[in-house]
Amino acid sequence: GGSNNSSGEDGGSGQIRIDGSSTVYPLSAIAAEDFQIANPGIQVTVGSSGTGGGFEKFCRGETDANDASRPIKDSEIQECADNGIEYAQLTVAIDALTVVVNKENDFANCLTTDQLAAIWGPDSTVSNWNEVDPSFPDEPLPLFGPGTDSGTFDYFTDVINGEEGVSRTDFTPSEDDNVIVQGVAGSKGGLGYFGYTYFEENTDRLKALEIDSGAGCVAPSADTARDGSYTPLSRPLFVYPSVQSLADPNVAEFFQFYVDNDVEIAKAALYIPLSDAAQEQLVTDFAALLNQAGS
Amino acid sequence: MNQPNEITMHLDHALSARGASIPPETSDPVFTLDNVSVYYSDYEAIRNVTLPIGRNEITAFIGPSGCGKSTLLRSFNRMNDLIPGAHLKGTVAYHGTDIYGPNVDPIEVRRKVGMVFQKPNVFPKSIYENVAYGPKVNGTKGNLDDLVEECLTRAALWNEVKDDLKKSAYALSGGQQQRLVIARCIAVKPEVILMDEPCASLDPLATAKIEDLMVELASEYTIIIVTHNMQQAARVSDRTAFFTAELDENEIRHGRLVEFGRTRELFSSPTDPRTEDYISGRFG
Amino acid sequence: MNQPNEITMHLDHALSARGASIPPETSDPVFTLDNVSVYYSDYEAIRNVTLPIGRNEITAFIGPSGCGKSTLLRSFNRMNDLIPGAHLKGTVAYHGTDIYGPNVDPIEVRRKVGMVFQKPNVFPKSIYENVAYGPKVNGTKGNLDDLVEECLTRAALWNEVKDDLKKSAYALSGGQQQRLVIARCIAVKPEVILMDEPCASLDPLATAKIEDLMVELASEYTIIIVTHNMQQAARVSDRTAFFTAELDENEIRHGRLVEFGRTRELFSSPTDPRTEDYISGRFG
Amino acid sequence: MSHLQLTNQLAGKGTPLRDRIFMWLLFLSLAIGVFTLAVLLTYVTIKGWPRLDIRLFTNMPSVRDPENAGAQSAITGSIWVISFTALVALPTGVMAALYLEEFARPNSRSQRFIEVNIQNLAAVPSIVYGILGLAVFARALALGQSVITAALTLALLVLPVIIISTREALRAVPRNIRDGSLALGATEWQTAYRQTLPAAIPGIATGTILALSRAIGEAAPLLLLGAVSFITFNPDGVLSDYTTLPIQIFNWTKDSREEFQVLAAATIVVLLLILLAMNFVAIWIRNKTQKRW
Amino acid sequence: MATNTVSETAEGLSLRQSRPRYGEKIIRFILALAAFVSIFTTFGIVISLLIPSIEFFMEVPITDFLFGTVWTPLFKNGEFGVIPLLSGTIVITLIAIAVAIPLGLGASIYLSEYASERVRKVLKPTLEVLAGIPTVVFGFFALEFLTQAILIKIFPEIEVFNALSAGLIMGVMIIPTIASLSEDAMAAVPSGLRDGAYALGSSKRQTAIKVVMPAALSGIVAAFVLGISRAIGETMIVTIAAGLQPQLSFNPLMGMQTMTSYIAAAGSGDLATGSIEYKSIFAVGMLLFLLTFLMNIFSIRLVRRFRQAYQ
Ligand SMILES: Nc1ncnc2c1ncn2[C@@H]1O[C@H](COP(=O)(O)OP(=O)(O)OP(=O)(O)O)[C@@H](O)[C@H]1O
Ligand SMILES: Nc1ncnc2c1ncn2[C@@H]1O[C@H](COP(=O)(O)OP(=O)(O)OP(=O)(O)O)[C@@H](O)[C@H]1O
Ligand SMILES: [Mg+2]
Ligand SMILES: [Mg+2]
Repeated sequence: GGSNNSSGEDGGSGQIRIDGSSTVYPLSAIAAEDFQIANPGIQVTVGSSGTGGGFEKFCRGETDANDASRPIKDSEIQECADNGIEYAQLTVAIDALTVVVNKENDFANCLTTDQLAAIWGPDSTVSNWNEVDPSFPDEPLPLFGPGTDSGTFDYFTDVINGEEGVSRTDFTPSEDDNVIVQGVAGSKGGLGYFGYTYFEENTDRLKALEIDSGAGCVAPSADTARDGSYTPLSRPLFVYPSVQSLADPNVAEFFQFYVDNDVEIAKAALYIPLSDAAQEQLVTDFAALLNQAGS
Repeated sequence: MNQPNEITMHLDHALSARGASIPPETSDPVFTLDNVSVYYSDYEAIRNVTLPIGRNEITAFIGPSGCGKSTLLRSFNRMNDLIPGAHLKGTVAYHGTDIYGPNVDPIEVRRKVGMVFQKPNVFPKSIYENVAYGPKVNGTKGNLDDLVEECLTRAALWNEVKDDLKKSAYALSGGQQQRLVIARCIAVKPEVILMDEPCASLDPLATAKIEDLMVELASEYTIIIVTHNMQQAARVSDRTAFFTAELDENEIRHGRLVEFGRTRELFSSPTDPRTEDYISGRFG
Repeated sequence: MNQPNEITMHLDHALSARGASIPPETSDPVFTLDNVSVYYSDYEAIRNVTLPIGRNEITAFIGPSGCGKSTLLRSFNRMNDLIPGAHLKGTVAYHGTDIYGPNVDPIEVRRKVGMVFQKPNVFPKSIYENVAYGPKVNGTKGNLDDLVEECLTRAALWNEVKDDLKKSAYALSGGQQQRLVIARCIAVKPEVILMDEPCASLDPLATAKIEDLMVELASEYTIIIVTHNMQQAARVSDRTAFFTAELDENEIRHGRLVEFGRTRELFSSPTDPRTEDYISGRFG
Repeated sequence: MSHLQLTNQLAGKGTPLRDRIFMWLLFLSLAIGVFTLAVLLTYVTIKGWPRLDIRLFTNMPSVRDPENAGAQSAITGSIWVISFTALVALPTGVMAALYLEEFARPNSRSQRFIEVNIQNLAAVPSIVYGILGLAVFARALALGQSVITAALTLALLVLPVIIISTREALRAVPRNIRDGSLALGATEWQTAYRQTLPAAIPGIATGTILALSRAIGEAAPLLLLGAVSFITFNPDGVLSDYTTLPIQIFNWTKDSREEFQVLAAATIVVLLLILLAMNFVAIWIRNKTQKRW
Repeated sequence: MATNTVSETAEGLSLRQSRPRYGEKIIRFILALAAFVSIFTTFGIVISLLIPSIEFFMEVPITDFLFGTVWTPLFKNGEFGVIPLLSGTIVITLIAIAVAIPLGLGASIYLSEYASERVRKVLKPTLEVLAGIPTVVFGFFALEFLTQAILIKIFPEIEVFNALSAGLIMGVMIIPTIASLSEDAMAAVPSGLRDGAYALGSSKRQTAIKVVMPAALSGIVAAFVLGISRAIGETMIVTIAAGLQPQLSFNPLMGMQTMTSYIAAAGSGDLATGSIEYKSIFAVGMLLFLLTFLMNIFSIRLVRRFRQAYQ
């Protein structure tokens, strides 16, 4: 039983279910963790099935909110509408997709988006660094990327290859970012991409490449991501709470907590926190949403 | 080669004292077998046996290994029903009722016709529980102490175990276990007791005790005993049936009843040469 | 109760024709047992046996179940070594050499002293492979056809199987399997053959064949046979050893050698009352 | 024949080198397995050592604070799931075994069919049970990703093993005990219930414990049932959300932070200790009740 | 005569059931029901695999599935050739059985023919513990220890996620299965055969190799088959240690995806139900089920033949 059951009860022993993007998972998990310390009676479950998989459950009313690393798609909007699920989009943090190579890789520092597209394109057969740029040494180029079910994959393929889900297929995909860390750290010529947070945790093993999208090389960082200069690979992260669920005081209380502590949560999750203005906007938006749910 | 006198003289001293008082023909049979054949699936283990079992007599089945003695014995209480594929032709009449007839419940048959096996199969329970088991499963309620004492006494075991009825039956010696099995069997108040080589795993002393017990019990029960030991048959039984296994026209071995009669006569003047060969030890 | 004459007369007709030619004392023993006791861990299964085994004679071991006949037999070729915890005291001298001495390889002993078991333990291979197995593991190279034929002929099996040597040995009858095992045993050219109740699972006809074969083989081999069947011992053996199991001062059962002598004498005039009781069928 | 000559005849060649090498090779095969086990235990213990303390049991999982995260919800989740697995699988398995061993006509077609079917189920990959559980329990019966879904799925998974080992235990009860009971006029059920079953209990217990110890370490089917979640509470009912030890371990191994790898190793040690304890109990029962028949 | 008839009737009547035993019938029915749970389970498995599989094959021709060499179901315009998953499964299984068959057989011969009762009493349960280690733990060990502490030193070019480490560890995991089943088969060889061989002057090695092993052969082969089907069905070790890259390659130093790890990865990613990608899980599951089913039928046959030899 998901929100449909829990929204019926008004007691303090409710159950809150969140699922969705594994990228946003740490944010919601930390929110859940902190919230439950203050409210031990309330059970919050946070899954990480991927943005698409999460929306699938969300729109069937099985979960109270969905974590998303991309905006909701038309097909999903339709699905939710069919089931009468209303929702709102909350931006909770910023992520910068980071292209990483092995720490020992001393020849590559910056790649252009064209070079990335050449490597990752659907027809690509690039398997050696010297095919990317003749000045690079003869070094095999094993590729690692997030699971094809993840929002990160959708986003990267969209901005680099021009269409979502279009990519070469012969890389090692994983839902599990640690796979990518291990993979790239384990082979000298390895290359992969994932959220900025995972890179920050593994700066001893990995090196981040600067990205040149036509305006010169830009390194990923909090500032370049917030100010939009790290383009096209920075993106906002969302949570979609269901309006029906917010009628449950427990759910409402949880999201109030989430929103109020958002900056701190994003920092703890090693994401780039919202700017002050954006944070104020979030609080305002959420207050409006609660009004809507309460009426 | 044929020296019947020697054989006679040899077994004579073992022959049971009861022998003399047995009438030549069975007059009041408890069981009457008529043309009984027992099959294991297609294999006919024993063929066309016709035989009466006299009330309060001890009947011994002897014969070489594999001639179907156990098979026939187990058909008296429908224990063969439990062997998949086993079935029977002919009639086994118990006081005139065919026990394989319709409306006959094998479980009722087994309550009337008890059985003692070659290896003393005591239950892994206390001595008391072993004896009380039969009455309990047969629905007897209430205190069974008296019954247990009575049965153990009849089985000549009471004095040896009365101080420790709670002891595991496994702690008894082989001979004691076999007497316990007999006590357990009596406790359901059967009319007939079947015994399949009850002394085969016992030493001479224990054997002697069981033999005495059998003769004792014969005053109240009808007993059928299978034995390999001809001296034992001679010592305890009133009548003896001798079986062998023979090849038939299709070269398949079947058990056959060769000779049946008063033990005294069968051992002293066998009418069939095969009986004579067997009891003089020329085969088996 | 003591009627030795009857017993004598009874067994007389079974006694082997060879009996008369056997010297009263074993003069040229193949084996000499001196004070042999065999233990299973702490349990002394058989105690203080002293016994000679005459060359080209058939020696029978008889006695009630559990008296240690098999145990003793297996100590002639160190088969007991394979049972964990089994060990032996005393000396088993083979032509004067203690086979349990240092530097003695049990595998070599077993090549000299073959063994035939109660259940015919043919290998799940062809008839040919069964006979050829022994020579092969003993390192014989080259064509074994002649040897196989010779051994099967000696074991009186050749005529029955010569057309189908490739057939699985499992397809043979029990009696044929037992003869095959004997052929397999001869193929390693042993000096002594041990047989542990070789006819126990056979029918009278097959038993007769094996008995004839034993007598036949005794001209070349020394044979020790364990049997439950006193008539068999009487029919085939030259000397007989009678064992029983008795309680000692600590109430523990041990096998003991009661009497040993020429079969003819042991059966006709046993010196020990226990022997007499046993062969007259008063127990066992 | 001289004494010396004969000694030589019997002396043979000593154990040939070939035979000794053969034996050592055999021993080595066994040793490699045992050695790997030892290395594995040592490795996870050393790796998990810094986190092998009471916090593992008292604290909940944490994303924020791997230094203090614990596995309490996974431990209680495993206990909940395995208890209900046992509650479902044990009686069903024992009853099925009793039927096949004591009541069904031996070698009848239906019995053979069920038998082959059970043997097959025992060899079906556990992930396929996940598919079954997802389709039947989670979706069709709408039990969702709850303790009871997991327990029912795992119960079906271990059922063949329990049935097979129970049948073996029943078969080990000598035929003559049954015969003795039936010959006294007991019915089949009385015989099964009062004689066979009690005598087989140690064997049944051993088999069941080993089967459950398999279930407690099982992760693959639970992956499909959606057990991989961040859960910081203990289950409070059969419809509650849950996580289990192997799933929590799997979850942590996916996290790139080294602290979580250490935590995973520490949790593995806990899981292995539970398993060793279960195995030990099973072996103890087995050895203690060596049959005397 | 008259009294006789009366007594006959009385005795005859008493052989009827003294009281009806409905309880027995009900109990028997309940027990039978429990036994039928296994049938329902099989039925449930087949149905839950078959229906989505049929839907899958209505969109993807079965020949494309069975003979296609590219497996990219999660990409746009994905392809559904199962050969890469099969090859991954085969490579890893081959590595596993190359470890498990010789070692398992060796261990079983040692246990049944050489080990003393005391040694066996210690070693056999130890080996059983090995069989009871959760596969998550084996996966962790393969990835963290075997690959990164050992294999990478021997094969510097090895990928972090590779078939070799998963296969080797899986082999170790299967040793107990093969050892204990083969040992059962050898222990079931009547001891008379051993005695016969020893009595002819065979050494232990000769007895074990020439008599015991051939006699137990079909049981041993059945153990192998069961070991192989366990390798094919193993999920967590490959999911954790072998990577998730479906590629048609026989280089064990590369990462591979097996049928099971595809199901686990795709299934836990919670694909949209009803999508073709989602249905592909069931098609792969069906194939996996059929493979292990056929192997198991084969092994049951072998065991039955073996039992018949010695009933
Ligand atoms: N359950 C069974 N299934 C098939 N055949 C059987 C079965 N029990 C016995 N037989 C066969 O039936 C025949 C008679 O067996 P039975 O046990 O009645 O002989 P027996 O005279 O009691 O022999 P023994 O003296 O060895 O106990 C034998 O050939 C035996 O192989
Ligand atoms: N492997 C063993 N371990 C322990 N005790 C044994 C073993 N084999 C036999 N015994 C015991 O040693 C004693 C003698 O046994 P053995 O088999 O030698 O007797 P037997 O005279 O051959 O009997 P049978 O006529 O029944 O074959 C018996 O008490 C038996 O229980
Ligand atoms: Mg019998
Ligand atoms: Mg013996």
